[in-house]
Amino acid sequence: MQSLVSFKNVIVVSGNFPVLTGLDFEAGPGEIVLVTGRNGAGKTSFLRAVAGLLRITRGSARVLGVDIVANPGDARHRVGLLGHESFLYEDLTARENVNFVLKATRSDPSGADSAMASVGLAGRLADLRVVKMSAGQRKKVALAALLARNPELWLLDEPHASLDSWTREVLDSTVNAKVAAGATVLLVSHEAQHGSLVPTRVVEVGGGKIVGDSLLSEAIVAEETVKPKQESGHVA
Amino acid sequence: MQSLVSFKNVIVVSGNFPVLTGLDFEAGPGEIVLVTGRNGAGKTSFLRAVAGLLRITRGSARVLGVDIVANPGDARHRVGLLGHESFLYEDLTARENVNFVLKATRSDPSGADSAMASVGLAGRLADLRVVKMSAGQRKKVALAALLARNPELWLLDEPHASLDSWTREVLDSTVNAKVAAGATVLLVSHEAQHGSLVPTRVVEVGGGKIVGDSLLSEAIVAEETVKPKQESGHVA
Amino acid sequence: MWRDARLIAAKDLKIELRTKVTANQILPFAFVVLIVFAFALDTSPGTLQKVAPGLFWLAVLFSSILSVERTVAIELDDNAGDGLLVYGVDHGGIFLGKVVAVFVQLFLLEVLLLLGVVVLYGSKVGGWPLMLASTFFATLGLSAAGVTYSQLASASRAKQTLVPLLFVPVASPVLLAGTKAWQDALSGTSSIGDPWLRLLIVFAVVYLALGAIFFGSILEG
Amino acid sequence: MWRDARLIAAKDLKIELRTKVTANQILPFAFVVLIVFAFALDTSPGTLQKVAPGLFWLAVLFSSILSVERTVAIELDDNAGDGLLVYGVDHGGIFLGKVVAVFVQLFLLEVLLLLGVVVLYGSKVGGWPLMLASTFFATLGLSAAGVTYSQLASASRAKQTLVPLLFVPVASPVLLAGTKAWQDALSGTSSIGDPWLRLLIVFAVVYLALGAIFFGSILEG
Amino acid sequence: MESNGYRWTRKLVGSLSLILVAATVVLGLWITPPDVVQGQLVRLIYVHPPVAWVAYLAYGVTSIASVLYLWKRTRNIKWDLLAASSAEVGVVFTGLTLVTGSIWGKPAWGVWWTWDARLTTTALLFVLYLGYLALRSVPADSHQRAVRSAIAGLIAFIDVPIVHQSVVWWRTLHQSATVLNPSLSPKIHGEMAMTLLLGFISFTFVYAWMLMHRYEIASMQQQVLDAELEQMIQERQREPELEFQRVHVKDGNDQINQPSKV
Ligand code: HEM
Ligand SMILES: Nc1ncnc2c1ncn2[C@@H]1O[C@H](COP(=O)(O)OP(=O)(O)OP(=O)(O)O)[C@@H](O)[C@H]1O
Ligand SMILES: Nc1ncnc2c1ncn2[C@@H]1O[C@H](COP(=O)(O)OP(=O)(O)OP(=O)(O)O)[C@@H](O)[C@H]1O
Ligand SMILES: [Mg+2]
Ligand SMILES: [Mg+2]
Repeated sequence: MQSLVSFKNVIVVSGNFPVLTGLDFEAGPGEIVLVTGRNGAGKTSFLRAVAGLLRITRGSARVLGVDIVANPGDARHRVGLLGHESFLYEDLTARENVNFVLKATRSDPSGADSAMASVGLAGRLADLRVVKMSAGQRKKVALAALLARNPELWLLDEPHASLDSWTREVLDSTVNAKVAAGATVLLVSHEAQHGSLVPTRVVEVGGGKIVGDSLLSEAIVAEETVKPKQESGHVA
Repeated sequence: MQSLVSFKNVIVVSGNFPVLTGLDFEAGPGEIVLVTGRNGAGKTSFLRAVAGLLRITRGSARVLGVDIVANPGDARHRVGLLGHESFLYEDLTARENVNFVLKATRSDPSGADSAMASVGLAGRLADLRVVKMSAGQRKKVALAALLARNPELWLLDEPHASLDSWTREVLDSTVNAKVAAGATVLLVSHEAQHGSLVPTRVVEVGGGKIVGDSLLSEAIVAEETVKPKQESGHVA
Repeated sequence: MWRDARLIAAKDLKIELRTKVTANQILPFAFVVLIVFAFALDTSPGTLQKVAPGLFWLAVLFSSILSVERTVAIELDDNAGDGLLVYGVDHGGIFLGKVVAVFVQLFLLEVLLLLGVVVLYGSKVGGWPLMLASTFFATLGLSAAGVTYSQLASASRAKQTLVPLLFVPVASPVLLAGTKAWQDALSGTSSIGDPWLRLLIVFAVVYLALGAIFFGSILEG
Repeated sequence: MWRDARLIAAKDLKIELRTKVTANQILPFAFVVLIVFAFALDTSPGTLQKVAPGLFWLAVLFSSILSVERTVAIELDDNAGDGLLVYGVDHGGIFLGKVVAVFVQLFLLEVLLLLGVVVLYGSKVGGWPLMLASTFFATLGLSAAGVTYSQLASASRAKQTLVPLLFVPVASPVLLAGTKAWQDALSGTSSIGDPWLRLLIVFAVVYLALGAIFFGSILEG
Repeated sequence: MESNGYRWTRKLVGSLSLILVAATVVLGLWITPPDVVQGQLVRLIYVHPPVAWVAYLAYGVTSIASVLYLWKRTRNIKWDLLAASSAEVGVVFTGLTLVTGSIWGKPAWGVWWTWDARLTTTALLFVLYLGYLALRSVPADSHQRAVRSAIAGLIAFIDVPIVHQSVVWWRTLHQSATVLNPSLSPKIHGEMAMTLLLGFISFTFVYAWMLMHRYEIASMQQQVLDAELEQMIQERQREPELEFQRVHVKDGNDQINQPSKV
């Protein structure tokens, strides 16, 4: 199987702290990899490293066939990242933001409208400046830009957070369709369920490296067993 | 029943846009009210209005017995808000932030350590500056401050987002304990399940007012029926 | 109120100790301003010495802009200012605390800057009582007016540019009076009863009072 | 690269048109600086006229600080700058686009400021070709250096204070050369071959080149 | 809409100010004699002090209106509009003061401008209220804008007494109080004094007319905004139905799309 993401013993030091500490990871086309792990485990750092936004200190890393240790910039435009930040210009409208992204990535500009409409950004909202939007609406703008760009590798860092159930459905089904067409998805999520977005594999990050890698069915069992006891008596 | 939150025909205009458009709402002690609604419906605005952070343009509003239209500041210190922003000083450590909040609210300073420990902020993390923390860790700091403050009214705006499953459990069980002791909770969430935090009531916000109010069992049924079909063909 | 003021001042100063913005950045900036002025106005050797007090206060004015912007920026990150409201911190306390924090930083900066003026421009220093008193009240006035105005501008999405616009005209009397008071001090002609010093005291008192009265409305508005 | 530069410049200018930061705030600030200088340096009637070119360029320098801070701030909100990297926008294009946007805004500002100098300080204007040429290249140099340095400072948590510190010393040659070139233009003694103009051209070219070369590394670093 | 009475008053004030200004011009240019020292230039005295005085008046009105807005019991958005309108007119008159002063200064002192205390403080006054208008021009909540600009306007007013007293406090080049002096006894006499008085009155009328005009526009804009707000409230209240219809139509399936309980 051709490998789209291939990290070997990757160490990433960011602000003098080792956020990734020897991470090994492989993913091929058509996979939906659920990335789980405790807060601060290094999931976001992992995704940012794949996107080429964190410099790799040691180890070897290839993304979409590009050696991103040597050329961190060469794969970026084929990768889509939807993260804690959404890379929007607050003083531009939803439509202007999406159009800007499409122009910047040299994508087909005609997809903007349908992408925006599909996430419910029509009418008033399409021409509202981002600064005035609610948390979920901002996320929708970022999502619309991502859908219209149509990258090969999707890095979704808690994509469902602050989206309403209707938009979650849209996101899930669209991503499913993309995956069917050959795209690969790395999905970070803390939620127990992910709607119709069914992961093919689950990896668990801990202390900056992969500590568990399993097919979905196994993972569920494993998760059940590590769930801690409640600690309610502690703070009351 | 004594009413802790009582909004009557409340209109809130923020930035010349009517974010709330005649909202009626009542909640008594010991309730866990789940607030649902589409993105941009006005949930966050509702919570911020209850917290006294948005000026009420028209209508009458009482929170914890205080008329917040006339005196928006008088109930604030008894209300806890965990929202999209977490009100932290990025250059202070977790411990310093929590201590600051306790001093500012004139709360018992001894609760800081146990609150931080209960959400897993011990050791290295307790003395790490917030700016270096991951999304979930920041939220934990805000959560610890809230737990230590122990307000009477809890306004939780998507509290679970970016928390790992272990911390979710801690949050849920602690809030349950507080509710048992008489606290009231307004919980905004888009997730289908909320762990062990079981709402006693569900209200739906739409277009800046309450459009649905029901006990949990009814609500589930209603929610099932409005779930839209997938729109996968749309963007591909 | 005093308790809250202490809390806020302590927090702001702790953040300064940690980030060292004033020490590592505003102070060097003030020096750079001194040098640049020397550049732009270097006509004849005597000129610089003559206008040294004016240039000192100009440098202080520009530094104080940065300083008050910084104090407001601290509260805007992650909306911490909203937090202060939710916690029920006294409005006057927030104002006073911020003024104290800015004052302490500016005063230390001025002491070092004075050394710079002496070294760079070869000015002589004298008339200590008047000099000290005028510096004290000028700084207090600048801090009070600066905190008030930067809070006024803080709601705007472009606060960085609005603060200088609003604050500089208001602060210019301090610039003028500070300069004149220093000139008097240096020429040794005047004592503590200097009229410019009186103007500085009036300015400081007026802006402390205005800030204490209005700061709450600005925060809530 | 040119395509990306156009895209970035168009975006930044659109944001300016919408928020009007330069028009409503930086420009008035520049005027305020002019007035304040007059305050601090008002010794005898002739002085101001003599130092008018210097003060003009000082006011431009301070305005350009605000202007380049603003252009970087646009990319820092919501980490939009990271977005540019992810989209694979050409680094040189980002640099050029930002320089063009800053240049356009500064140049318009200078035209209006010149009017202010004429009215407030009673300066006479003349030597148009030299004046225009020197202004053009000085502004270009300031924009190029400013964009580079503010990007350098942008990683810091206290960028607002770091930019002036880094940028002002670098820009002081422009201040000096701009002042001298204007003085030459006003005194009518010099033509387009003015040595100060040559310095300005060199400065602009050097900083454009340096920016084009290093901007990528700064973004990636 | 403002009442008819208001509009008639405005028109009356407008016509009166026209007549008064015309009378001032006639008196100032032809009837009064030229000055012994200043010659024809003295005629500027019928314009320059009155416009300065009207600027004070305008800022005074701004301040009073600002206080009325800040005081909770009298709070009304109309005070904010009045304050803003008056400040705008005030800025115009301050500008006129600067311009007429400069025109006068060129022949009288040999320079357009000098950094005399009166002139400097006047320039500051101009900038302070420009700042006030800049603060108003940033998009914000109308209440928030009203509060903040009211505070800025009040603080800026401190400069007005300073401008007035500047000739007393500092040794200045500028004329010291001739008309509005502490003893309130004008130092000029006869028809000149009469003309000057007329100048004051006529420019005050001009101010009143401009203010009424500006305020009417502002209040019309406010009414439009209010109406828009009402409409926006209603539109927003309908949002859930529209949302439902959108889903409903797209799915083309009546069975599973019941609105949640309303
Ligand atoms: C740009 C230059 C000038 C400015 C900004 C200016 C400003 C003012 C102001 C603000 C006032 C109102 C003072 C008050 O009553 O509080 C005033 C009054 C007056 N100005 Fe000027 N002025 C300028 C130039 C001149 C010149 C050149 C002359 C004549 C040589 C002049 C003669 C007067 C006189 C006679 C009054 C009336 C004084 C009184 O009755 O109090 N001004 N000016
Ligand atoms: N100045 C403004 N102009 C236009 N619309 C505005 C303005 N300010 C807020 N809005 C709108 O008001 C609504 C704010 O809603 P709010 O943030 O309360 O939504 P929410 O229910 O919390 O949404 P989410 O689930 O996305 O967090 C949004 O629809 C937003 O577009
Ligand atoms: N400069 C630094 N100094 C110390 N620790 C740091 C520094 N920078 C990052 N870290 C740590 O590195 C980790 C970063 O993890 P990352 O943001 O990738 O976590 P995550 O798995 O995405 O967590 P979350 O689920 O909370 O989003 C955190 O534990 C954080 O505390
Ligand atoms: Mg993360
Ligand atoms: Mg929300």
